[in-house]
Amino acid sequence: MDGMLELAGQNLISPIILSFALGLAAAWARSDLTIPEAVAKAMSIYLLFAIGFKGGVAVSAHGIDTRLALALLAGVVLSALLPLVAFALLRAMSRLSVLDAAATAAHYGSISIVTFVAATSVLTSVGIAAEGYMVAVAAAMEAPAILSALWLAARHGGAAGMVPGLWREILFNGSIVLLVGAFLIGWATGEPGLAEIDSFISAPFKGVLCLFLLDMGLVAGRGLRQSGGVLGTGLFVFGVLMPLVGGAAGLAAGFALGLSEGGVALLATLAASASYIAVPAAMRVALPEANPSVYLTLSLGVTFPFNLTLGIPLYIALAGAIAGG
Amino acid sequence: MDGMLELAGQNLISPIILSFALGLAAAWARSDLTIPEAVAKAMSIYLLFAIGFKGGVAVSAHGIDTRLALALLAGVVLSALLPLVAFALLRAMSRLSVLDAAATAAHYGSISIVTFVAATSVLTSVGIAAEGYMVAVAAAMEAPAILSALWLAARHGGAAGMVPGLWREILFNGSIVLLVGAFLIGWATGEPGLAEIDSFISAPFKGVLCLFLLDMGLVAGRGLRQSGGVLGTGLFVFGVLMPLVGGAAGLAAGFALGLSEGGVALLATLAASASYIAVPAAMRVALPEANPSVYLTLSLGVTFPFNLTLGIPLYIALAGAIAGG
Amino acid sequence: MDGMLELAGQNLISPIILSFALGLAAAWARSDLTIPEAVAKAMSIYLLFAIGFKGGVAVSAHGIDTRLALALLAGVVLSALLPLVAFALLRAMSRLSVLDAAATAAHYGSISIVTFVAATSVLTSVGIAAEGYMVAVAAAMEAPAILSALWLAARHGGAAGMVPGLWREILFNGSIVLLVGAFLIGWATGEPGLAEIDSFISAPFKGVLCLFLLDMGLVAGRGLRQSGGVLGTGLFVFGVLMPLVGGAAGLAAGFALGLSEGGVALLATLAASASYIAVPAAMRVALPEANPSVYLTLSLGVTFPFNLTLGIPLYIALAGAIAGG
Amino acid sequence: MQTHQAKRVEIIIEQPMRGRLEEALAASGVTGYTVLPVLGGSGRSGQWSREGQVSPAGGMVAVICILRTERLEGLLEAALAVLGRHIGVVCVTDCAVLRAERF
Amino acid sequence: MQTHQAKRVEIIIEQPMRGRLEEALAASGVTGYTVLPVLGGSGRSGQWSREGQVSPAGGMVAVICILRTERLEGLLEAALAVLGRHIGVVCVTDCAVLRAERF
Amino acid sequence: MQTHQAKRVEIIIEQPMRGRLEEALAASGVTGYTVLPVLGGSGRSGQWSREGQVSPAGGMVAVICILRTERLEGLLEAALAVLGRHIGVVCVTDCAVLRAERF
Ligand SMILES: Nc1ncnc2c1ncn2[C@@H]1O[C@H](COP(=O)(O)O)[C@@H](O)[C@H]1O
Ligand SMILES: Nc1ncnc2c1ncn2[C@@H]1O[C@H](COP(=O)(O)O)[C@@H](O)[C@H]1O
Ligand SMILES: Nc1ncnc2c1ncn2[C@@H]1O[C@H](COP(=O)(O)O)[C@@H](O)[C@H]1O
Ligand code: NA
Ligand code: NA
Ligand code: NA
Repeated sequence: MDGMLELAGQNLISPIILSFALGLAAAWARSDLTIPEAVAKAMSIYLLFAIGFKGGVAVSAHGIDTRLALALLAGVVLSALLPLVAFALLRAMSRLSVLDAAATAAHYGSISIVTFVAATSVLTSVGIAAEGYMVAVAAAMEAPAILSALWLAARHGGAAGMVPGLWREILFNGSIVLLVGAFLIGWATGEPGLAEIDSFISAPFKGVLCLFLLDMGLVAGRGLRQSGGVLGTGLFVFGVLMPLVGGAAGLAAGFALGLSEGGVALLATLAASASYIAVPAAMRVALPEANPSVYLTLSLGVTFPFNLTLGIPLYIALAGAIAGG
Repeated sequence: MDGMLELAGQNLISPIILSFALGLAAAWARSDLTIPEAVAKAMSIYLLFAIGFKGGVAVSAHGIDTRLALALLAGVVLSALLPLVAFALLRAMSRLSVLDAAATAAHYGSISIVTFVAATSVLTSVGIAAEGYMVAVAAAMEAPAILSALWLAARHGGAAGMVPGLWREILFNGSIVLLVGAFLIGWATGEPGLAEIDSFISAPFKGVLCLFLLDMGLVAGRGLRQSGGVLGTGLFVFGVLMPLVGGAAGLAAGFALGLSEGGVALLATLAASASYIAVPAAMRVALPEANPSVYLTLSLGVTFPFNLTLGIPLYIALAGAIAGG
Repeated sequence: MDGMLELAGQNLISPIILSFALGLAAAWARSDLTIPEAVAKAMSIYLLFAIGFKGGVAVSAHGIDTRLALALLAGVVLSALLPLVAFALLRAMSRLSVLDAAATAAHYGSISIVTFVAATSVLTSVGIAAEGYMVAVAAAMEAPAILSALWLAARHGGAAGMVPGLWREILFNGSIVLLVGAFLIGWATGEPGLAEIDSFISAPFKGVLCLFLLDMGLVAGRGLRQSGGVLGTGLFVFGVLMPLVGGAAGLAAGFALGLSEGGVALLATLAASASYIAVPAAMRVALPEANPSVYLTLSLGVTFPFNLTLGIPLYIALAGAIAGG
Repeated sequence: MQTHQAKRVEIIIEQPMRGRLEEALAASGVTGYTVLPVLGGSGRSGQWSREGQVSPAGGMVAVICILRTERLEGLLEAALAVLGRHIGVVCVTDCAVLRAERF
Repeated sequence: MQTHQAKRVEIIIEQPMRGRLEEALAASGVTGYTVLPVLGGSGRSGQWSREGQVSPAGGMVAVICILRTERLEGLLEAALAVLGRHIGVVCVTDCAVLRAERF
Repeated sequence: MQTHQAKRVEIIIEQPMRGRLEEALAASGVTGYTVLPVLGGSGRSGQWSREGQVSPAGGMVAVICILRTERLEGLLEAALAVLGRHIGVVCVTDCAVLRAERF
């Protein structure tokens, strides 16, 4: 636990966290600081490409071990089951309608790739290695949660069934395609490929992450301000409790699979994180009556900062305790 | 030829080509992956600036040899004459109207700077040097083809003459100005200038090229899907045949001029490549009735991928055979 | 003076200045070369973040000396008083109305961060160190000039008083928040923080500055063309004279405070520079009848190029003469 | 100058629904439409802005369709079928067009 | 298809004044509006373009507000109070809307 | 509130023709216009989108011009002269403006 406190402390004064805090503070002070939409998208494309590529190169270097398929399966199962837990908690802890609860639950089963990236970056800086294929697990965890949430909504009489065309949209959404594509390119080209573009995808990586987190702080801060009233105490507590539940499930699954210390920490992070890009878009199509400010504020304004600051060091410390040397 | 096959094979699994393939695949799967217009433009500005600057620095280092003027002249002549060949082939091989054939021919006389950049990057990675002033030749080859095509259109009764103001637009179009301007800056500042900004224009170059090619794959793939019907077999064959014709002309001219192995390969690449930025815009102004989906699909969807994958290694191998040590 | 001439000469053929010249030339030739708005903003965000961060790291390394508070105070006083001088000169030298003169005066009291960045970059390349907290001084100098100008306008019966909400807008405008925020982050994380993101904020810095200056050349050149008639000789002379006045005041203040040679040069540069981002926006809100093409053309089209080419080497040479070893 | 009466329909719709609307418009037989970007806005579901956003959720686009009056009914039905329970606005204006053969 | 008469107001206003206009609109009781980006334009104060610009000064946005006719007067007063001495354009068109309960 | 009858003209034109249209508008004596970006669209010449595009070809812009009724004819002639054989749409709507002295 000492290590964890130190890691958390170190983490809190890293440029990455402080950039996010700057964004929050600027939004809170109603500064007109903004990052153009095209630039935010460019940074997200860069991060997805780089993290996917590096994962693929790692796989090409170390080979895939037999756990890849199991890890993918575990990711899919976590993504599909966590919404059920989230839904039950939400119905118990808040007065959200069935639709709002189902839509929110989908976010918590799915994942936030930038949380994953931040965890990777902390692992790298403390020198803990992880399986390269965890980015493939991340991609596999994006979609199943959506299906569970739609099932929940339908079961509780909340909404019509599946919207035509939605499946293709979810499976081939931009971030999955880019992440998986870059992973495959990294795998195919291996170390020689990495050598060609390393100075693009490695050297500026953390700096881009800083500016991206600045942007996320701005967006989260504005969201919190504009829809401050939307979250009662129950929801707020859920936003901190649910990542702990998900993180515990991820830890257990990673440990059961025999992943490395880093791999366990990453699976916990994925399970603990909540989507704020792909799932919101899917919910606008499939459950349009669900209130977006509930799930966006919760995911981006509460759970994301929690994971970024306290969650990640905690998952890493716990992974070390249960799976570490 | 063995060397060529190896080079082609190596080329095919480079991150650059695979990024383009990822873009094509994503478009084909109707993924919503997109690169914002502003970001695509930023990458193109970066690539033009970097390639122009590096060419200028090379000239400042090695001096201009007497062949510079001849190479520029050869470029202009190739650009002006290749549209006549292309037009004749198009009229023979397809049922394109005079206007469509003339507009398409303009693209094949002119050049694609990203094809040039990709060839440069392959040359660098196999360690073959080329004349720095080839970027100036590239710039000189952008415009003459347009004049030839307008003359073809007018001669065959297809269109009114020159549109007022078009010449200034073509000669001072953004990519020419940026390429030539960066070339002159590189020339003026030389190695010390390069030292100041090398970590900006060299280190990330290949990585940016990957993302730019991802974007081109997306755009080309969407173009192919949306106007799939437009290309019959004849046009498709033309899209592969014409670069070979142009490439052969470029090889011959480069050899006759006594360019270096790399220079011959680059001149062949330029002659083989087809414009997809400057010429389409000029054609919309001057020959508005010509169907843009014909020339864009052909240039970006057929000829560009052909050059990128097979053409460039072929031109390099042939340049080595005729001009190599 | 010899050293100054050499520095000025060297400066004039640096990629940075030549990029600006390329932008001017492209605009003058009515090229369609443009940098998308989102990309220009991204580069400005990058430069502010990098310069702020590096300043903060420098402070964390060398400690704050007792002069920090005095330097901030001097900056505020310069920013507040220089508009009075500028206003008097403008009324004497041109036929600007009270409102136009007051609005223009505000720009000259405030600062241009890119001029500051360019000066920093010249200092670095000639190996002269400066106080890291000068970026904080830069931030402190943005706003006071606006208050003085509004006071001038009100005093001369030109306009209604303060617009509600304007103060918050000025104090928390995006560039101040980002510059100060990055400064604080750099201060808090120090050298270890810098090590994490150095390859992002240092290596590509000068190259980004080149492209940003290319953009500024384009914007300035278009501004000069579109409102060429607006500046008579009197205004033009003011645009060159006022930076010399401001620069002299900055030199004197810096010397009186006992700043280092580099610090004196930077304070002179700040005092000599004229805002073209934050102040124009504030003037559109507070003094809407003032003609923006006057102050923008003057600040961006005359004073900025003057400072970039001749002013900065001059201020550095003079700082060396009065404060140098 | 020869002009012809026509209708201008403006549909403000959520970005994730844009593709579905475009398909429905094509199916309803309109000959053309144009999509404009939107920076932000406000409505009963709150205020929003695209600044810094990565997700298509929480963004809208404006689709403008100029068409012959006799095609209006078909378009409105198609639009309403897509809008369904979704947020969004449909607004129809009388207008006159040049080059009526294009519509 | 059931449509209702309404008004479409388009306000082209300087970007630095956008926040003030949005506040005034909200205060005047309109239920919604949409903000479109503007690339450039021309007027008595000259020609301008957003290309390459960093400062919000010298940029404009177009705010579109569709509302019931009885609310028009209030909105116009609010808009005019913000526009004041500032440059900008206000243009009102008759229109018909679907789903009138949303306005 | 005092309003005045005017015309709102919306011209959707290819980006490479934008400069020529702006010059023609200025020459025809209009006092102002505003250019909006366009994301994509569809017409007889197919579907298009600006996403990821570098070339100005295959892009359009929307030019909005609000003007006094008596100037309409001049503007339409100028616009048509530029449009010529080019693709594009011209649509005219009646409107009312505030601050009529500005037009
Ligand atoms: N009356 C209106 N006029 C213009 N745009 C509107 C209007 N009402 C809603 N919108 C747009 O539609 C979005 C969703 O509206 P709502 O369903 O009311 O939340 C808003 O954020 C606006 O962008
Ligand atoms: N008649 C008009 N039609 C459309 N937009 C206009 C008109 N007049 C002015 N504008 C817009 O408002 C801005 C300022 O106009 P002005 O106050 O005349 O300089 C112009 O640059 C245009 O973007
Ligand atoms: N009826 C229409 N309504 C709105 N925009 C249109 C219409 N027809 C064409 N356009 C726009 O003009 C472009 C060219 O149209 P077209 O000449 O029919 O191919 C289209 O891609 C649309 O952006
Ligand atoms: Na999760
Ligand atoms: Na060619
Ligand atoms: Na100053």
